[in-house]
Amino acid sequence: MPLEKKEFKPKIVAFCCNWCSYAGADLAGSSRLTYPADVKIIRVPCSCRVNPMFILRAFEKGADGVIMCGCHPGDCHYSTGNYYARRRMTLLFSMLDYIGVESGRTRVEWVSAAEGVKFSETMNSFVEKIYSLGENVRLGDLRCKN
Amino acid sequence: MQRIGVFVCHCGSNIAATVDVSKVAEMALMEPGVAHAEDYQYMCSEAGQAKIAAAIQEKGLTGIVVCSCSPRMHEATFRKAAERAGLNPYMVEIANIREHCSWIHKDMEEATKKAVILMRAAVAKVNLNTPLQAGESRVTKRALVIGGGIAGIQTALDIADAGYEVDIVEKTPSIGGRMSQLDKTFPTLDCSACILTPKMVEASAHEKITIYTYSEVEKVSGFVGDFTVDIRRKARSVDMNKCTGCGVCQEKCPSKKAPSEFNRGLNTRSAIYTPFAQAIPNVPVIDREACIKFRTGKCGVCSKVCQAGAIDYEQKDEIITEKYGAIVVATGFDTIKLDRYDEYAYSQSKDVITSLELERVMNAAGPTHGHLERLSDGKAPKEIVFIQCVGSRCADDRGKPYCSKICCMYTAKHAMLIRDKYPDVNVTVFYIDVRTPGKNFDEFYRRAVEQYGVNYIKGQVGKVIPKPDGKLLVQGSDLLDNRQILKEADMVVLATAIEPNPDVRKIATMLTASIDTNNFLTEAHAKLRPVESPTAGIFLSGVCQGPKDIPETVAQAGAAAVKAIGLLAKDKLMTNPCTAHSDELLCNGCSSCENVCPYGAITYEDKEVNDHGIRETRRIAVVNNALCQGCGACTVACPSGAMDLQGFSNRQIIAEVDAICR
Amino acid sequence: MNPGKKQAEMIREISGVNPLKCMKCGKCSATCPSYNEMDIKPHQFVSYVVNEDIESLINSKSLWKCLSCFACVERCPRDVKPGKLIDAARQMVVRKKGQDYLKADEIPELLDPELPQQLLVSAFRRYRR
Amino acid sequence: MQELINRAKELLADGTVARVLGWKAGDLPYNPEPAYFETAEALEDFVYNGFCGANLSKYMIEASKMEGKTMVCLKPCDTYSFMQLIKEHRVDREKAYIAGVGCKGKLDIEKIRARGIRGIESIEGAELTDDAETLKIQTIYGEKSLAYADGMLERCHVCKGKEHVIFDEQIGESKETKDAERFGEVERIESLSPEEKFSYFQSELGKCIRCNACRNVCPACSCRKCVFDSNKFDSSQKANVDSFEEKMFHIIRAFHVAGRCTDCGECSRVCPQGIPLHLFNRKFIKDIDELYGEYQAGADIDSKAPLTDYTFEDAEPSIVGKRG
Repeated sequence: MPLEKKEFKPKIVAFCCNWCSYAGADLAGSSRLTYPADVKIIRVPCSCRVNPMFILRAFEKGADGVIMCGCHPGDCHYSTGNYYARRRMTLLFSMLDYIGVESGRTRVEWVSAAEGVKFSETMNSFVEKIYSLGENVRLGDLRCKN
Repeated sequence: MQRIGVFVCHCGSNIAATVDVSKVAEMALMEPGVAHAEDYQYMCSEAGQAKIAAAIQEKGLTGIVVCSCSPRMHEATFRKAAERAGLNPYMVEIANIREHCSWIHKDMEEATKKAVILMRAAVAKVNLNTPLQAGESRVTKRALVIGGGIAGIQTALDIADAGYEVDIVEKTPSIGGRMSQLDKTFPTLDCSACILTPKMVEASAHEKITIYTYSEVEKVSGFVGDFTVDIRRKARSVDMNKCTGCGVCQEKCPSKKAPSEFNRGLNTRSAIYTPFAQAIPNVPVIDREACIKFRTGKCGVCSKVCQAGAIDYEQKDEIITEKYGAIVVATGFDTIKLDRYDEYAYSQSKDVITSLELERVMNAAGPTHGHLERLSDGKAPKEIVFIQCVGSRCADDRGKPYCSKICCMYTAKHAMLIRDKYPDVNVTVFYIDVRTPGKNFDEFYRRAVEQYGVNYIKGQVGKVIPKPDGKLLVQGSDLLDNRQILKEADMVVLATAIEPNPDVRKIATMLTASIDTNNFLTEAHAKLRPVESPTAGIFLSGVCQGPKDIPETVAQAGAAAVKAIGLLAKDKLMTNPCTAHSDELLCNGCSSCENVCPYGAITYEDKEVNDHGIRETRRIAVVNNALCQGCGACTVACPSGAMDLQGFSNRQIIAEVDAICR
Repeated sequence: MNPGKKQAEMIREISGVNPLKCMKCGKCSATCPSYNEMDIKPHQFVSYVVNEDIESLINSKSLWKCLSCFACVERCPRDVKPGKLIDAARQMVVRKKGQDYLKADEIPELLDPELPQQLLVSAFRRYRR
Repeated sequence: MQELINRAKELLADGTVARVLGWKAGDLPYNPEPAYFETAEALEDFVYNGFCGANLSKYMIEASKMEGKTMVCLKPCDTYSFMQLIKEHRVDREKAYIAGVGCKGKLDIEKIRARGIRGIESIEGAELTDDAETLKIQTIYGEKSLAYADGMLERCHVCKGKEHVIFDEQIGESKETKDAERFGEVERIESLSPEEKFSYFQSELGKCIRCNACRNVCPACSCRKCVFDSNKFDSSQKANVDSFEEKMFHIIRAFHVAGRCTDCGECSRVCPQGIPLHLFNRKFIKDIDELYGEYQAGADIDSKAPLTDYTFEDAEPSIVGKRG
């Protein structure tokens, strides 16, 4: 029997802040704006709740891409949360890039509650990017000793 | 170990058409901790809720997962249902398999797979949920209304009539807003001032209403029920208590060259001024930039002529701090700037004006004392062209993508009024669509055409060319006749798009109220909560939420007032128990969390702890649960993981991540 | 695929314009200096593309009456740019005749010093892809 | 060194301090270790030479809880760590008598060994007072010599400067040792292709045995309980359960100290596997400097740490990958 080539179905985790991006995702839903089912959303109160450990944990457990969405800078429900998140994620992503993880696997996008279209477009383009990058093997096998 | 019940909703066919709901329920039974799973047509219905209650009681469930629509929709419903059945409401988690799944995926197998994963994540989370108790916070029985236009006035009156104190903060020297600038109103052609002024007087005379004009909101802190607001009362340079409003100062003021804001810069006013005759309060303001005394130190005429001795050049801005339970935003609108619409020659010809400017031209108190005349040479126009949708419905960045909603009707009004008063003037309206949804609106527009002979042409104007003889050449198209039109006009009126008052951005940021890409404030729900901001305790009144006419504004103002009253009527509010807390055995006392808390909710205490037998006094972070809003910024700033957020704990989120990546 | 559909798609591709964005306001026709010479008016270009009747467009007088002044492109409130549509149709005809556009490198030697700069720019506008 | 011992004896004698925190000679000429000295007699074992690389500031967390003051010997770079610990309320300034000791660069025994110098019996020229530019090393194979600079720790080649940012008194002279670019190595790695970067870190981190030496020595890693030891994140496992662990550990460790790390270089000095762990921290420092303005942790007491601060115009995370 020929070996069946397993179709690549990426695992993509999306952290969405409750006030803007989660609502934006809801709006995308009620507007029937489709995006691939590979994306699974985790609701957090604010983008500043997203600990870099969550993102690394996702990669550790086999995620192929992690995206974080929050309110637009200046519009944070908690005034300043996304400003902190922005710095944290910039540094984290830069570190991942530094150790050779493709920067396309991580993304931050600001999506307001009114931007259902943007949410769906963002997810479509992110998923497309992950498909083009393929399976995330690097983060899994750093310790494969030669 | 938890005993978890999983309830999968069909939502009629909304979910069931794309997600195999019974499969989701079946898979749920294989998850750790799940003791019960079922699916039902409408979980949010009374019968659905009864099923949840029955399962909680019969199976002794300690937590439940409802796979249904967005938690933003029914989380509260299911929490209440659980609570009635004796379960702590925070032992409920929602798996959003409608908005995030069935509505966006078409393939049943794929959608079902995803729904199962979302269910698993929710089950994994609920396994780690702990019962939480909501605290209580008090409600300050006073409301703040930002903006003193018709929306703000109406909201304030309604709240005050219900017996609560209301403060209005208005940026300009008088309340009245845009409506005070209008001449007549559609569709009944009432005189705007005649219906607005009594409301202004009523507001100023109301014992429960305090009006701060020439004032701005400077700082907002706190939260629903307990906002603290700093209001800057700008220096008026006139003592409000002494001024009698006689107006002599304005007459004698030698500096009369400042453009009149009220008349849209079409004429000038004195440096000491009240914006218009019916201004409330009837106390003038010195425009320090225009005032000779302030510019050169010499003059002081107003002080000399003021018999009441009310002029006070030394007056300084004053900050008032007041507490409020509710805040209503009623900041209104302005017309967009036309500097990027060169083709309409607005900046080249004085005879190309906006509709709001036409209101002033037609008004007896306006720059032409109500005579319809060309602003360039004062001649009576014979041919007037109205251009619709200037800057509205624009896909490019010059204008606004939305319909400004009021232009079709006010243009019909203008056209009708002109034809009525000056039957020899020809009026042509270039339109794209005439939009008249509203009571008596289409009838009104038809009257303009049928009774008053206004010439409506379907087609946009491409260009307005000022001619050397002072006339304006209007180049438009008639799409129905399929011809290009070249028309000479004496006056062109632009139905300029409206946009939210630019200050609203600053205010929204202070209030942490969300705002959309067009700077309109976002409502909590587009259909079901149209006058509330998603930020608790903030309500929306008038055009700050979206374009609307006067009757709609007044209706919304009343609705916002009712929502505010509903809040103020409560003595206490339940606070969100999903707040941060620090594990005192792990806390380093490093202050990282304190530095990122937007609410100042974290303080440090020297506390004696018993760390596995070691007793010592440590500097430990303490969270004030009434102030904490649960954003979680501190939890990430904390290097040791001592700070965690109830309801969204590190372990809960990690459990969700693990479930999704499994 | 019927030829009209294919052509319409080509026009959309060459012009980069989505004709469905049109709200039929007519500002393009209002603004067009060659309006009277045209048999198909600028605002109608859009519906010809939408209706996939490219043959009529290609055979119209308008195709060669358009000055490529781009007033309609500049002023279109919906970013539909009828001028680009007609330009694309013209491109199709030109390409069909086997007269593909010039390479930039070939231009200098073809230049006549007397040639007005504006003509050159206008030609570029017209014939660039 | 004698000056330092004399001063320590004085301070102990007049009761200013209850103990001295310094280094005592180890069993080999190049492995002095941190030690407390409570009497004049005990100070006989006190050493301060080129091998005293250990940053003693972290010990002050515990010393702050002891009775009386502690005289602590801090090299210029160590004072940054101490200042940072004050900022984080981890040490008590009042409990410390800071002897700002001079420094002419600290030595790295691994570098000396890498020169093929083995079987070391004694080393001359490592004393602070020695003017010699060369180390004379007696080995069982005979005398060897090595330029001082060639035996120096990497961190000393990129020294932050020989100024103590906090001290009660300064003892001993310092000598400038900076002769390399601080971010040179980081830049080199940044310029690699993703594959090269990855294989570089794969081979380096592949050596990690998760001994936690880096964590234990790090003054910024001073949490009462490390997240990797608590159950707060379901991340507590010392042994590497899966291959991802080490990488996650080092990234998280670097992230947790980002904006707080003074770049003291202790992590790399103590790593038994010779992993250049400072390259993680220094990458964060470089990014912070470039994106949010130059920031040196521990340089002062009031500035806001980069990760608990923001500006409205901060770069978007998408800048990663766009930068050259």
